[in-house]
Amino acid sequence: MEKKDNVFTFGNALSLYYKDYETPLIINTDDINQFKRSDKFYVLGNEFNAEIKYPYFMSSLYCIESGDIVMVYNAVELIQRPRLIIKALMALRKKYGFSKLIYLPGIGDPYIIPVLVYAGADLFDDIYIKEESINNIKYTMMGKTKSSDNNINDNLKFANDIISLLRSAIKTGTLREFVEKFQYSSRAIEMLRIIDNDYFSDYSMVFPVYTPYIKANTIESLNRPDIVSYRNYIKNDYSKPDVENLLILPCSAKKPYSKSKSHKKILSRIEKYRKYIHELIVTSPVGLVPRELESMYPAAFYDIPVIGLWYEDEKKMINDLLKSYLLKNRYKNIVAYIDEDLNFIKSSGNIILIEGNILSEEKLSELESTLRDLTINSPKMDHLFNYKSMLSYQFGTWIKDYLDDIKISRSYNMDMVTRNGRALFVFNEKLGRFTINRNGACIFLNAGKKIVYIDDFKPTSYVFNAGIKDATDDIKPGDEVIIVHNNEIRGVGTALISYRAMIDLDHGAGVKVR
Amino acid sequence: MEKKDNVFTFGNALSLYYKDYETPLIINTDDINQFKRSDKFYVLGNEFNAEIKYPYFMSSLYCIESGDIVMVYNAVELIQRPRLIIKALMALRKKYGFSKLIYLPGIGDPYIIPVLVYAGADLFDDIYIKEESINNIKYTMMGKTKSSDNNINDNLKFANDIISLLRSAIKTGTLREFVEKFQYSSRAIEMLRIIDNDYFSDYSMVFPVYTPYIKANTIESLNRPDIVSYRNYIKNDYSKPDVENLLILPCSAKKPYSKSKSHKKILSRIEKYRKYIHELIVTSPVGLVPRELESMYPAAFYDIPVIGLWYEDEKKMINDLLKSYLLKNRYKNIVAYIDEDLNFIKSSGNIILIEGNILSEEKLSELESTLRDLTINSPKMDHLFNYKSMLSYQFGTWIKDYLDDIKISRSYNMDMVTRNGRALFVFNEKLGRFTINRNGACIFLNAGKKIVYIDDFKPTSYVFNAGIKDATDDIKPGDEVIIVHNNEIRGVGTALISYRAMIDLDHGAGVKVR
Amino acid sequence: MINRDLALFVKNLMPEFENSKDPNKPVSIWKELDRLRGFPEKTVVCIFRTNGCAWYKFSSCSMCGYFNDVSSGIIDENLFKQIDILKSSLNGAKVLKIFTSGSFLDPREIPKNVRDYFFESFKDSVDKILIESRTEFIKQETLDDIKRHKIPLRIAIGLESANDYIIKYSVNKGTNFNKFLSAAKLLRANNLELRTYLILKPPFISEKMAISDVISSVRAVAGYSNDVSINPMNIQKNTMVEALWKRGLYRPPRLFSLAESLLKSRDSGTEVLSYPTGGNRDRGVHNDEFDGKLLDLIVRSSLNQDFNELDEYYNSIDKSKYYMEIDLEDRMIFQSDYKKLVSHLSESVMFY
Amino acid sequence: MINRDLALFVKNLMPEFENSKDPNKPVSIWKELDRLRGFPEKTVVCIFRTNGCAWYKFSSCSMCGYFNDVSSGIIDENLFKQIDILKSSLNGAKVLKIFTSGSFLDPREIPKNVRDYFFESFKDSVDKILIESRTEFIKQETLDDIKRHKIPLRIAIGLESANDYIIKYSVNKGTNFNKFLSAAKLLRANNLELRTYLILKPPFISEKMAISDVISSVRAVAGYSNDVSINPMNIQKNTMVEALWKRGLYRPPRLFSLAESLLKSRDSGTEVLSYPTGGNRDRGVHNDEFDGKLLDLIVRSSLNQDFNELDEYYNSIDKSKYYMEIDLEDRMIFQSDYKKLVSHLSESVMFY
Repeated sequence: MEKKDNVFTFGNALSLYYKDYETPLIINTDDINQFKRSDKFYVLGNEFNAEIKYPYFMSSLYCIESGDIVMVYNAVELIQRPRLIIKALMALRKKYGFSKLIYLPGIGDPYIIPVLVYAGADLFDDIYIKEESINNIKYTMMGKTKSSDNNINDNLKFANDIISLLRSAIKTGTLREFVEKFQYSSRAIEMLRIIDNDYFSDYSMVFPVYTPYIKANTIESLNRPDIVSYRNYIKNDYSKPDVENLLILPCSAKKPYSKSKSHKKILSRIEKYRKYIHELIVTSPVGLVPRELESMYPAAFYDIPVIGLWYEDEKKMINDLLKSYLLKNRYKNIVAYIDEDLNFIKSSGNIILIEGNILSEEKLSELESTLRDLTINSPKMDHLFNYKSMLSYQFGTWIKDYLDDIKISRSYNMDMVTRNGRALFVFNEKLGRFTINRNGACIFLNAGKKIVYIDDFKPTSYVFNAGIKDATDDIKPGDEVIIVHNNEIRGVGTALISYRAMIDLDHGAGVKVR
Repeated sequence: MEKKDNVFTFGNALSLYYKDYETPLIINTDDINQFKRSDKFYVLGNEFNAEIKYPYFMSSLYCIESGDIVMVYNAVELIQRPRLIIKALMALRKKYGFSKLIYLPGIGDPYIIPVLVYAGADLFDDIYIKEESINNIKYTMMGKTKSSDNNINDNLKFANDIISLLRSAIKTGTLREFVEKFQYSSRAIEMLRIIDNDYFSDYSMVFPVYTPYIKANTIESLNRPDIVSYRNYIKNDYSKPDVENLLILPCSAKKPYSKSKSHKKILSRIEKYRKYIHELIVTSPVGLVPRELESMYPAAFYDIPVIGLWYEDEKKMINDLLKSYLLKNRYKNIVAYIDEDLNFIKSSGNIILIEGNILSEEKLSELESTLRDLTINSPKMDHLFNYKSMLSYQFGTWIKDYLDDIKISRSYNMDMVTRNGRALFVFNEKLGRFTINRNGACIFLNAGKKIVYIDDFKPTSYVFNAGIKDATDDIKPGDEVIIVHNNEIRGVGTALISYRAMIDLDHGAGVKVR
Repeated sequence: MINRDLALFVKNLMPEFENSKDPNKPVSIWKELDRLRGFPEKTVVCIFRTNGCAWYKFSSCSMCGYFNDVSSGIIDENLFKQIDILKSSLNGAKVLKIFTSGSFLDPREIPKNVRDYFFESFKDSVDKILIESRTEFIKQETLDDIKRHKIPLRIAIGLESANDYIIKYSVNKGTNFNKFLSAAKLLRANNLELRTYLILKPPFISEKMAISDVISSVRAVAGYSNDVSINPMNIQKNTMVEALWKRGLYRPPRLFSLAESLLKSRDSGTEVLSYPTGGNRDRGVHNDEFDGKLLDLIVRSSLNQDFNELDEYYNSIDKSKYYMEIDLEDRMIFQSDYKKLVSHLSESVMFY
Repeated sequence: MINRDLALFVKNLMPEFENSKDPNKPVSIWKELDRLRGFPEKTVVCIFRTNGCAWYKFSSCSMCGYFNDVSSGIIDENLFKQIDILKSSLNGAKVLKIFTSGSFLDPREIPKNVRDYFFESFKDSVDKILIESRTEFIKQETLDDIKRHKIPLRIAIGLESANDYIIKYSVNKGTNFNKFLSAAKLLRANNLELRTYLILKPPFISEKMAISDVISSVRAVAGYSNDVSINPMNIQKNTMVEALWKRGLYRPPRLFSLAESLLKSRDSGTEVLSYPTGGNRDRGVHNDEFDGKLLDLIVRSSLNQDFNELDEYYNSIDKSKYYMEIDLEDRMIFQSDYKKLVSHLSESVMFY
């Protein structure tokens, strides 16, 4: 792909190279000013009328559009009440999708830009930065400071460095990380919390299905859309296997958990009982991880500072989730084998608690003998359960109806789901997800899921957005999709952007074809 | 003060200009290497033996000292377990105070340096940075990234920028803010949490008594030593006035609360009952603020992102504190006049709850009539209570025994505590603290509190550490102190550094004289 | 001529009147300097309490708060008494300025018999009177009627701006430049003097644009006006401008801008003056930093019609930051007290 | 000569022996190439299971894991059977290398009658034998005794380093360079050949220092040795080095360092060789990136005593990063697998 065809999204954020500029962008208003007339002005080539604009509090209006751009002209008013500006941004992205660039004039504070980009803003300008600079404010990695002179060039560089980091973050899928850790402004944090709390359902529709990593360093990590979506799945849609026993275990720093020293030690002790037992790992921020989902995203992709203390918010999240889980998924016996710091879970159900040093010989034999007793005459787990559960998680519970006669096989170090000797899905450990094999595509065509409809051509390495006619609204960036023309499967691949972006944009690639 | 005499502390962190170098510092190891011999090497002029050093896990040893420096030679081993390195740093600061510079070789990760400085490390080196640089790692404000070349100069600049920001942060009293918001490394966060949780009592001994501001953006802010100290005071030492009624109110963004629109509106409605009522503001992260402490630090100096939702940790902190408070401070009637988001406090005591829109006419009249009924025949508050309470908070409850016959007067817009027409204390609103007037100094001399003992000279603008013989161990940076020679009061002033630093250091200023 | 939404919004901000004030006393009477006869002299100013401006019935100007001084149910008897009080307060002054929170020539505010009583009361003791009126009340028959009294008159019209777009979308004056022109010509035809009021920095336009508007407005009216008074915005209670200002969406003009406007207008061919209300205060014309001397020089040069000292002082100040700031503000399509909003937002960021 | 703390630490890591292995069989027997007679040839190697090295009673060398191959309660009968098995495994080989996880010449490991049986068993079929011994068992009376059998012998001594400080504080060998020198001289006086083992990168010293130590050690022993074997560290079970390595506190030397050591020692006046154990694997000598060719060339040049091809290949590689890294590591007074610890720490930081 040449540079011109670069389009990346992360949630509502858009990074694109277009008409010789790249977004997000801080517009140099000298360029606007230069061609300004009394009645008109131009933003990146788009003509706007220079009319009097009334405030939102008088008119409940906030934007004008022209060409590629929709300008929130009174952004400086709206942002004084964070809920208003977020409401405007979410509404504009919902209305225009990715077909317009959203311009927020006059509020280009480099410490606040990241969350605004996350919320959907594409264009800023240098007015705010210049205003602060002529008042001798200097931007640094520790926040703002007062200096003895005008730091306009340094400050513009600082802001543009942030912008280019944001572009990278959108491309590399780490934008959420950046926004979460960029804790310089209380206003910015308020906005992030508002997005997470008030716009979860909208935002989770466009949030990537996987990101390179989750560094759950801040309390805001608990509310990441991908993690909340995961927990919602566990809470509302997950179904346990047909076994009677549940073993609750603590998490480990190493992922997947079963590769960790502690899990290895425990599992080797209880190896012979495992087929009668369902295992569930208790952790934060993802909450609960049924063993079979441990290699998937997000369970295998997060990292959290651990000092043996839990925050109350983590405890509540885990307890609430565990209670819902146990209410929906009934076991005859529940054993929790945990360190003492986790014993706050004991009230979540009728749990046999074995707490203490989980690596001590004493506790290990207590666990062993407990499980030995519980698993006598206990039913075994269906050997296909794990894969069915994983597929349901990734694609939705609807897929269970399409999984008759599947088999599991392993080749080239990869797990495959096959039918009649043909691979339907291949599990990619690096991504923590299945890829759809060409043979599996018909499942999706029949179910009407994860479909990108294209013009009449043969997709090769990429499907460009210009060739996309439509897409089902269950497609998020990173999703596996099938490529269809007139009810005919033309390929399989990975969505690079959300369904809305595929439909709205007319350049850049939408699907990486496999 | 000339540059040579600059000494600043913030908690365990030290910024000093000394022998032509300034700390914290990243040592250029080319300089060490250049003069290295097979048996000896020199660090900033201090000679060390180049002997074989065994790991901590074999020897339980970790440092060697020479001249000005104590070197944690196996820092790279210790930091793999954050508790170990923090233990070492806290132990070394406790043992050596500020008389030695602590050197952590080989772990100069610029994203981790801030918390290590906060923990007491003074010296780092460039080895780690060079090692990462030759592996093409590049440092940015968004974390590390892989680039196509060796970024050694950029990376050293990045690290040295962090160092100079740290120096500023120590000088300006904003180090805690910086460390708290620098959330790039989960290891760094673990270390901060360990310091807060395991070393509170040590660390709070050296933490400044006021800082320019508290931006409580992260959950770690809940555990700032100054805020925990404040809450401990409220929990353990605070005593209510002799009135029967308590009114609980929500906080406001504007500080002090009584200057906010919402408090102004409420207070003007209940003006005539206020003398029969004690007011208590519920908030986070400071927990509870009795009205009379609202202008003091930290109550008037914090700011927190607010979206109308409380974190569980905040709720628990507030409820626990309120319960303790009400157990110790008994009121006949407790009214809580709050927005609905605060109604989680209702279980903390026998509370008359008036909840809803606190600015609505309906609720205001409900409050008014409730208070009218409760305050009939109720005792009035002692008009000196507020000042006695403020003085107790700042200096300790011991001071109550020394406050007979005081009066309050106001002149030049400042509140003064006087006796026999002479000012003992003047309240400084900008700092949220009292200053000790010369006439008030004898109180401290008699009580043996907040005393800096100096050699025989007349202090003028600064008392330099070289002239300080001793200091009482209740002196933290920012504290009001009296300056004494041989039981004779020589002046009053503000401690610039902690008592330990005053005693240990033999250059730089220790007290700003008034 | 009217922007209905804007007009309605402004109207809604006007409070219900309370009749607590004494209808028999003028709102206030004071003395100040003016130069209605070509030289600075003591001038008595009186605001009569009337039933209010005709335009209030529909709306109000975006910056006008004079409706706060109005009572309902004022009858002729009350006005006679107010005139008597004014008469007894003259103390030998020879020049009068009369404000009515509306139009003196509006017969619904000042009925003809009151007007007659007024002129008769002062024709012997007073040499010059300034009265105010909206253009629609400047009719030949009214002029004929008042000329009968043979008192030298100057009639003040609040044009505010010669730009109809600004009058409609910013000031909400409910009139236009052509109407002003007709009225001005009629006055001239009747040998009556005209003072034209212009507003410096009406809402929703940038300060830079406001300066240029006021300068071009001076030029547009100079030929018809005996003098032009540039009135920098002063924020009055219950006005739309106050509502904006309270939300950080309006900043009164800087003293620099007023000085700039005066200095650039002084060669317009007529007298240009400014006696700012609330100068150097938050609600009035003020720089970011207090400048008593500049305000003083503005008033003095207006009175003396000698702008040299003002010019000299103004040029001696480093105004580079001022120019940059009004230029930055001008780049915004949406106007606000930008500096204040920037600092509100910026306060949320760590600062050391 | 001994650092008691270090010795005790190493001792504590040694496991309690379990007698589960068959005492009648050698630990293992295999064939490899060596050049004990001045040219590369097939050589049979045998490790006898014995009661173990005398030094194990007190401690062990920091890198030695041969105690894992030891049984307690081995009696002469067992050793006779092991010798018989070896004999039946020769398949015509003419050269033998015998390891005992200790000292062949230690009579508590290999009693005199076993030793006699051993030599008698092979004197007709074998032309050259290499045995190993600590210096303290190299005594004139023992040498007299073995010379009786008239088999050409090369005796291998693990000196490890000519630097007593390293021997004591790093290797924990329980001996010193002087004892080595006496033993070497005694061998020469008895016309017995000597192979000297040097360790490349014992623990606690930097790789750079290790290279320079091994090079200067080669020079120190060259005059007394028929050949010098540079043994790059190979991490064996239950050793102190393994304990370090598992914690990221030790990294085996890089292949570059071994090549560098060989190339810089080849002109020392004696044969210098290296047949690395575990080469190119985590526990053995390896570069950050796999380099099969370099390892192969090291072995081949050792066997052929022709280092030209190795030299050429080595010089063709860009080693600037290697030099920088070992230089950086050398700046640390405390040694570790620095790169690994850096990356552990660095992993905690956001990466994009």
